[in-house]
Amino acid sequence: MVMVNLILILLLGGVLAMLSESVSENMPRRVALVVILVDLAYLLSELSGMPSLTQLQAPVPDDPSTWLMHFKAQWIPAFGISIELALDGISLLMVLLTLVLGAIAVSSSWTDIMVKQGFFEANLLWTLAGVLGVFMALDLFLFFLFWEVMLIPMYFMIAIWGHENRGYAAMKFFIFTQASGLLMLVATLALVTVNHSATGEWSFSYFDLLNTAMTEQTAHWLMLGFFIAFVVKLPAFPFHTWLPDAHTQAPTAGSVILAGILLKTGAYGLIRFAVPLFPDAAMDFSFTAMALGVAGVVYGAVLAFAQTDFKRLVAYSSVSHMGFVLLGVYAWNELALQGAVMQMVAHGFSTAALFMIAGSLQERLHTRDMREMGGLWQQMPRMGAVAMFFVVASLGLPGLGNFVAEFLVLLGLFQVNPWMTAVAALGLITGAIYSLILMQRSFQGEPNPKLQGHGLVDFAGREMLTMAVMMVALIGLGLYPQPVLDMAQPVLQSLLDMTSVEMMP
Amino acid sequence: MVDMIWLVPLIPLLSSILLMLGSATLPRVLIGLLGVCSVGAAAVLTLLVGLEFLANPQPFQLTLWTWMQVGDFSPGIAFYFDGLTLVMMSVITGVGFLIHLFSTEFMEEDASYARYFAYLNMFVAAMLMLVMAENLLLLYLGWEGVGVCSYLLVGFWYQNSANGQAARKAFVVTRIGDTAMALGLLLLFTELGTLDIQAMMGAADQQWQVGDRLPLIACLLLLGGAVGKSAQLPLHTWLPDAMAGPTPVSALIHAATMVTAGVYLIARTNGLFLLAPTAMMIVALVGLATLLMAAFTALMQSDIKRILAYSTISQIGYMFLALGVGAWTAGIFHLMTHAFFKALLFLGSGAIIHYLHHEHDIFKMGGLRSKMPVTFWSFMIGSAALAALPMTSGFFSKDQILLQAYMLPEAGPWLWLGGLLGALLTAIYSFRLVFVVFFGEAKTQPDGDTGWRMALPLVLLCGLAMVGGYFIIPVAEVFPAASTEHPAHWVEYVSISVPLIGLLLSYLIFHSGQLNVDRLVNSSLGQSLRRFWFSGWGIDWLYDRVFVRPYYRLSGTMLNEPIDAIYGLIVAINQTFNHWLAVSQTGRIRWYVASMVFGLILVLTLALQIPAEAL
Amino acid sequence: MEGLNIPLNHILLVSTLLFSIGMLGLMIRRNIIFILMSLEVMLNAAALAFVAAGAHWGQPDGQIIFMLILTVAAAEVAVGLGLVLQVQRRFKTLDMDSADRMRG
Amino acid sequence: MNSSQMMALMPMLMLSLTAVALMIQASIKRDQAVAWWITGVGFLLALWGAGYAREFAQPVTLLLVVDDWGLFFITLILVASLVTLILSKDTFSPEGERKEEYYLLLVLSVLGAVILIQSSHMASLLLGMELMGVALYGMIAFPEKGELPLEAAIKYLVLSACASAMLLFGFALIYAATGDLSYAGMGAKAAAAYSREPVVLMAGSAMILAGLGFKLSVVPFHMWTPDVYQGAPTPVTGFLATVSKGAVFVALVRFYLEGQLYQYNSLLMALSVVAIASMLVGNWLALRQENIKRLLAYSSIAHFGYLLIVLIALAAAQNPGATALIGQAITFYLAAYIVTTLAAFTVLANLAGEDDSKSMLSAFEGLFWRNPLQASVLTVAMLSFAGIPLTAGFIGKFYLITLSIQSGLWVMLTALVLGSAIAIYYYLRIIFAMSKTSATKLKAQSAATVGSQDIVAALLLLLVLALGSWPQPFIEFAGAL
Repeated sequence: MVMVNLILILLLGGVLAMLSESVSENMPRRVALVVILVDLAYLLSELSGMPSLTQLQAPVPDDPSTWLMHFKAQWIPAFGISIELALDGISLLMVLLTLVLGAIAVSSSWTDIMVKQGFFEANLLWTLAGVLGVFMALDLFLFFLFWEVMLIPMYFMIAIWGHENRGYAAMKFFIFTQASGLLMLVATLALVTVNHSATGEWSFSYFDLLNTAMTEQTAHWLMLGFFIAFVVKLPAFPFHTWLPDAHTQAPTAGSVILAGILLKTGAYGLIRFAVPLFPDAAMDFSFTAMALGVAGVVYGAVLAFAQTDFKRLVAYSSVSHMGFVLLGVYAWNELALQGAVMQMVAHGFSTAALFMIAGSLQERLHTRDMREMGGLWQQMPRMGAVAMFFVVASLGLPGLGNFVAEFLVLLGLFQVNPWMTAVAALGLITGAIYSLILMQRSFQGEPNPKLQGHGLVDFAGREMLTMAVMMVALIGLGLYPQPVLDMAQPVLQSLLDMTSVEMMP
Repeated sequence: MVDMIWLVPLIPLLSSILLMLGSATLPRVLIGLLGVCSVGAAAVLTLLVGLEFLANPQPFQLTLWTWMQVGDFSPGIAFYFDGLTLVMMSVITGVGFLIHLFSTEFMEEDASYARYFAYLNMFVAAMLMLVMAENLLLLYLGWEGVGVCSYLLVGFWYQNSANGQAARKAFVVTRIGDTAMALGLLLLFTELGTLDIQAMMGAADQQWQVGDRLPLIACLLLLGGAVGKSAQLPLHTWLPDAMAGPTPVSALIHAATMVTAGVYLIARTNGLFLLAPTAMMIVALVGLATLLMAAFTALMQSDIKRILAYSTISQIGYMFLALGVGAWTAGIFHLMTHAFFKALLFLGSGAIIHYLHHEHDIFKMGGLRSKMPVTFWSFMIGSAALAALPMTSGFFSKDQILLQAYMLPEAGPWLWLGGLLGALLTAIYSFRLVFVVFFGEAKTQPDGDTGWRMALPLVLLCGLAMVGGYFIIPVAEVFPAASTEHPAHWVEYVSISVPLIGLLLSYLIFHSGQLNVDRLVNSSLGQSLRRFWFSGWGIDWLYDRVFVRPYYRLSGTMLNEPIDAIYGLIVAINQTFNHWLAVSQTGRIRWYVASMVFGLILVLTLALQIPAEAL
Repeated sequence: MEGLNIPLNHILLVSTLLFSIGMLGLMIRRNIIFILMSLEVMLNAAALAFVAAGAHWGQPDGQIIFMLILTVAAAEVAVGLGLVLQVQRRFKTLDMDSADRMRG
Repeated sequence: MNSSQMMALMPMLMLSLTAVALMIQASIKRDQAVAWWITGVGFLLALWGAGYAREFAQPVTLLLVVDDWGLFFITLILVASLVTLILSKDTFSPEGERKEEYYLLLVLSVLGAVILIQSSHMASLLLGMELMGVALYGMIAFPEKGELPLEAAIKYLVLSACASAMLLFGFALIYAATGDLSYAGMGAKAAAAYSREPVVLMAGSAMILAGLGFKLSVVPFHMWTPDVYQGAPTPVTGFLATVSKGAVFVALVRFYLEGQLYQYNSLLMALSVVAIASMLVGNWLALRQENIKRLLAYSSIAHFGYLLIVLIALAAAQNPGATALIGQAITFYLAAYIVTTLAAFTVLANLAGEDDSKSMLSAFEGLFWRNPLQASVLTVAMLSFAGIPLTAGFIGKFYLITLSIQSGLWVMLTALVLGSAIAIYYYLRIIFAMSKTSATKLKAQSAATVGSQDIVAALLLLLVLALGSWPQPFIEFAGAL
């Protein structure tokens, strides 16, 4: 029930935020922030009653009772569909990330939403609710539902409050994810049908479907359905082209949520569903998947370098970073998987922060074009320093979270395929190139004469506080990632055990 | 006391953070104090720890916490302390302290005083992490940390995009090496199951035979990192450009400490390199090639800092040569002495630049001997040590390297000869600098000579550059024992005399003018050689054509997302269908009826596909 | 019915022919009156087929349906002619090709 | 015919009575409001009748069959007719006093639909369809102003009559082959007829499919759809899209099932081609359509293409479980489609009325800020059409996909997925237009009072959402039919 409440709080909070607009223009954002914090506090208070999180019991994938939390209620018994939510280490991590970044997202759009604030914050909260659902749903029908429904408020956020080219971007985003979602729906239903014809029972429960027996060919096709849906969201090369547009056009909070959280649903889906449901097929496919990952790493980095739009550059860097996640997942060993999970968390913070900086610049300069910037450090040293921090984080400076993630991925990948690792490592170099050019074009270099005397306002209290949270998080992840690793470890271990048992001849 | 070594990097780090947070509010005096004293405190701590260690030279390690644990992979935030560490720490904190002190005066008028010291302190902290790391991953942390600090400091005056360009070049070029090194780490962990340096070398010893393929690959990957950081061929191009940073930065990072990290890395993992003789030979050859290339180039430069930069590249080449021939101790010894005299030279040049209104061209200086006596003597001593004139610190270290190189079977004498040629060139270009800048007629007027905060470090470094050669570094336990054989005496005499010949030549050419080389220089061959050497053997040009521009072009042409074209095509196809179908909706009944008739025929045709057996 | 034993298929063929003629008329005629006439031909083709089939099976059903079709055709034409009046009044023409305001 | 059979025909009786009452009323005093009320009461009575008749479910003579399934659809179309009635009030009251014939036509058309739904014989099918159709011509052409309704009516009349002729001719051929006019009789004798006269039988079936396909507007019999949708008064369009199409589809299913047409591979092939063409062509046509009424016309083409999958799946259904699923699928999809379409046309009727320019996409810009309720209803309707979860349309699509998978109809499935993917674009365009903020300057509508239409819209909205988010009761209900 806790999990249902978590989602309900956000849903109702959204309604409340919308209504609160009638109280005052600025009310909705406060309401939204409070709602998210309440949700977070509620989750933490419920967790505090649990056995120490660092000694999580290894959840047996097909035995819900071993999970941290489990909730099941009948919904559409005719098809064996139930409201089944469950929480294990990885979902918990993702849920925490979602809530923290959600609060940050609210803060990031504190001042730049001018119209319909109530509806905006409502959409934001509903998106978060959908994402929480995705991370917790273990009924495949319910999962699909959340998967699709979270897009609608996100769509509105881009379409209504986005920048100049928002219509195109929102449409592209929605069509890409919906069309690929259709494939997942087909694959889900096919899987259920296979299970139905084998057992005579309809069931959408993850736990029932895990050990569905099917022919190699069937498994391959179904796996592909899931895979495509997830890598479109991830996004992986060559399905990434919606991302630069969506990220660039979304309002700051939208970009933060997109990059910080929504992309992770794709990675989560791969770890939770695409591989465990079809272990053999996934392993057969791993080379292709990893090749796509490597291609994404390099391709994203090369394209990021060419961009003149601040947000677009960051968006392409996401493509590059998420390539590492794909690599980590399909290397499918503990090191690489831990790396992938780390990357999900660390990238969430580093990219969210960069998008916030982009948003702040847009708010101040009314442009994202870096050719119009230059030498901003002079007028806004604090923002410059903060930007520098996140830039070096994103290029993988050891001591910060992203490094731990990328290194673990590479380490795990090396054991599987050294040559691919070598190519992926190019991402470290190309990553440095685009990251630094970002700093150079915006904050360093000759100050743009047009901006002189504009009275640009440096980061102040609220912004610095938000940034500080993320900085501390990244440093913590970089120097002592163990809590995160420990949370994910039992889950990953049991997934690995399960797939290795199944893969035995 | 030894348990406190974690404080050594922590103090500068904290100071750095404090400076960043308080950059806008702290008074300048406090900023300077904080910056200098933190390093000073680190130096004192190092001294205390060092004394204790010397009394009881037992290597020890200290684990603060486990960095991350994933399966068998559990690198710690852990320090390892032995003689080598001590030497490095002493150099870093000692020289670092002097340079910080120097900086308080050098940077006095800069608006971003606090930012400068914050970066500089952070650098010291990162460098300390590098040398104190117990495992390669932590070493990598320090390694990248110093890289970032170097980037920040080279591009310190960010308003000039040339500086930013230089800073990015420094970072990216070294990052190429770092990536190789990272791959080396992956290989080592995958094969040996640990990144703890000592344990790893032990495991390597057991698992691998001398001459195996895997240690060779691993060593070459590590070497990749080392040549990047230490500005050796082929990744040296960043260092001359990195002179864009403030001069004390060049002294600290690009002469005394960071650039020698590659030397440290190879020395630290000597157990691995010993398993791969081919790699050792490559190290030696890289060193030799670099030292000659850089020496020739230094001879042609006119920018005082570029001369010193190439000279640094060249000197590190010597260190690599030493490592390659197995003269571990000599290599590290040269590292230390080089830190002294090169820091001295850089700080001296800093003083000149500071008081000469940021003039860099040596041919616009001249006659500074009387105007800036402290600086002059610093340069005299520094150059003497650089040229390895007898009894200076450089003499002892370089001499050892050359002699041990000579002892190497087969290739030894050739390496020695190459090293000698380098020594000759070194003497020529270092005294060329002295003669041109300090003798002859005065072309510009300095604002005065150094204040005490500049003078004190110079004087102290002068002393170190003179007597550093008599230090005994406590690294006997770290490295395998060197052979005690000595080459024939004539070899030694030749080695000693070559720098003197160089000095003489330099005097004749650049001071007394008795040896006129104009004709030689102005001949067409001389001209093209000159240009070739001046450009650093055209390597920058080559890289620009082969890597930089193609990358720009590649990313430029892909700017508009080639992949999106595929999706664009899908959209276009759908639009085409839409268009033609919409056109078909003519609005006329007759046409609609025709469509129905067509449909009827279609349906009839399909429905009448009756299987033959039914007919 | 002796002596008048025409095979069913022949009548079906004739009615198919009639049907096709009606359809052809629909396709080539532009005047609404002729279009309605063509429709009538088509409906009657079907009616003919019913009658013939009824006769073939010896059932009254075919003829009943024939009656129904007559009624239906009458109703269609009645409404159709009503619309024709309107068409003439508002469009000032009976050419149906001119009624193409809606398209695309 | 005994009294129990009479009771079974209660909805029909009620509607007939209403028609009579309307005529009597017209002869006494012509009054639109009264006619409106009479019609409303008539529909309600018929609704009651539909419930009442459940207890007397049985075949009534050869012509009609009264069963739960049919009664459910009767209920559904009566609801749709009620909505149409409510929407018609505003549409036709400006037409002046003497317009109560419209209500008579409406009642007759509904009566036709009811007969159609319950038909089990060629004759009743013909009567039902013609009654419904001829009344519809009148309804379409009803407005006196403007040329579009007239044009639409004449087009519909000519083409519909042509389709009826095809249908009749098809039946004649089948009758010639089998000698029976009731569906069941045809089915029983078809096997023998097939071995004797396969060409005649198949040609007949194909022509029937073509004739019914016209009413369902599947490709290539679809061309009339956009013109009629656009030209007809909006409530009538809604009526046409829901009642007419729904009733015809039910009749098609009955005929198809009883006649056991699913046994013939060549027919299935024809159906498949038509279905695939409809899914793709319909969506392509809608892609860049600017007029929302036309857009909905095209989208309905695609939706009936989807629905045809069910008929094809029937051939592959091997066990009773699968057949039951197919029954549910038809019921659910059709119900979802009808409800969603009603919701969409309710909004259209409210906002666009009979002004053609107001049904252009551009007229809907910024609707969210001007009229949030109507915009929400339209949004949900579009999402439901697009098959987004939590809406009725999603469950419908869920059924179709499951069926395709179960029956191994991979080609159909591919077309379904492709079509749905294309469709997202144009449904989303409408939503995007409504969310445009640049149009917020437009004055908020002075609809301070909540009209009956708002209530209808809100109820339909809830229904769409309820069917989508809590489908279990309905699934059970549909399963029991």
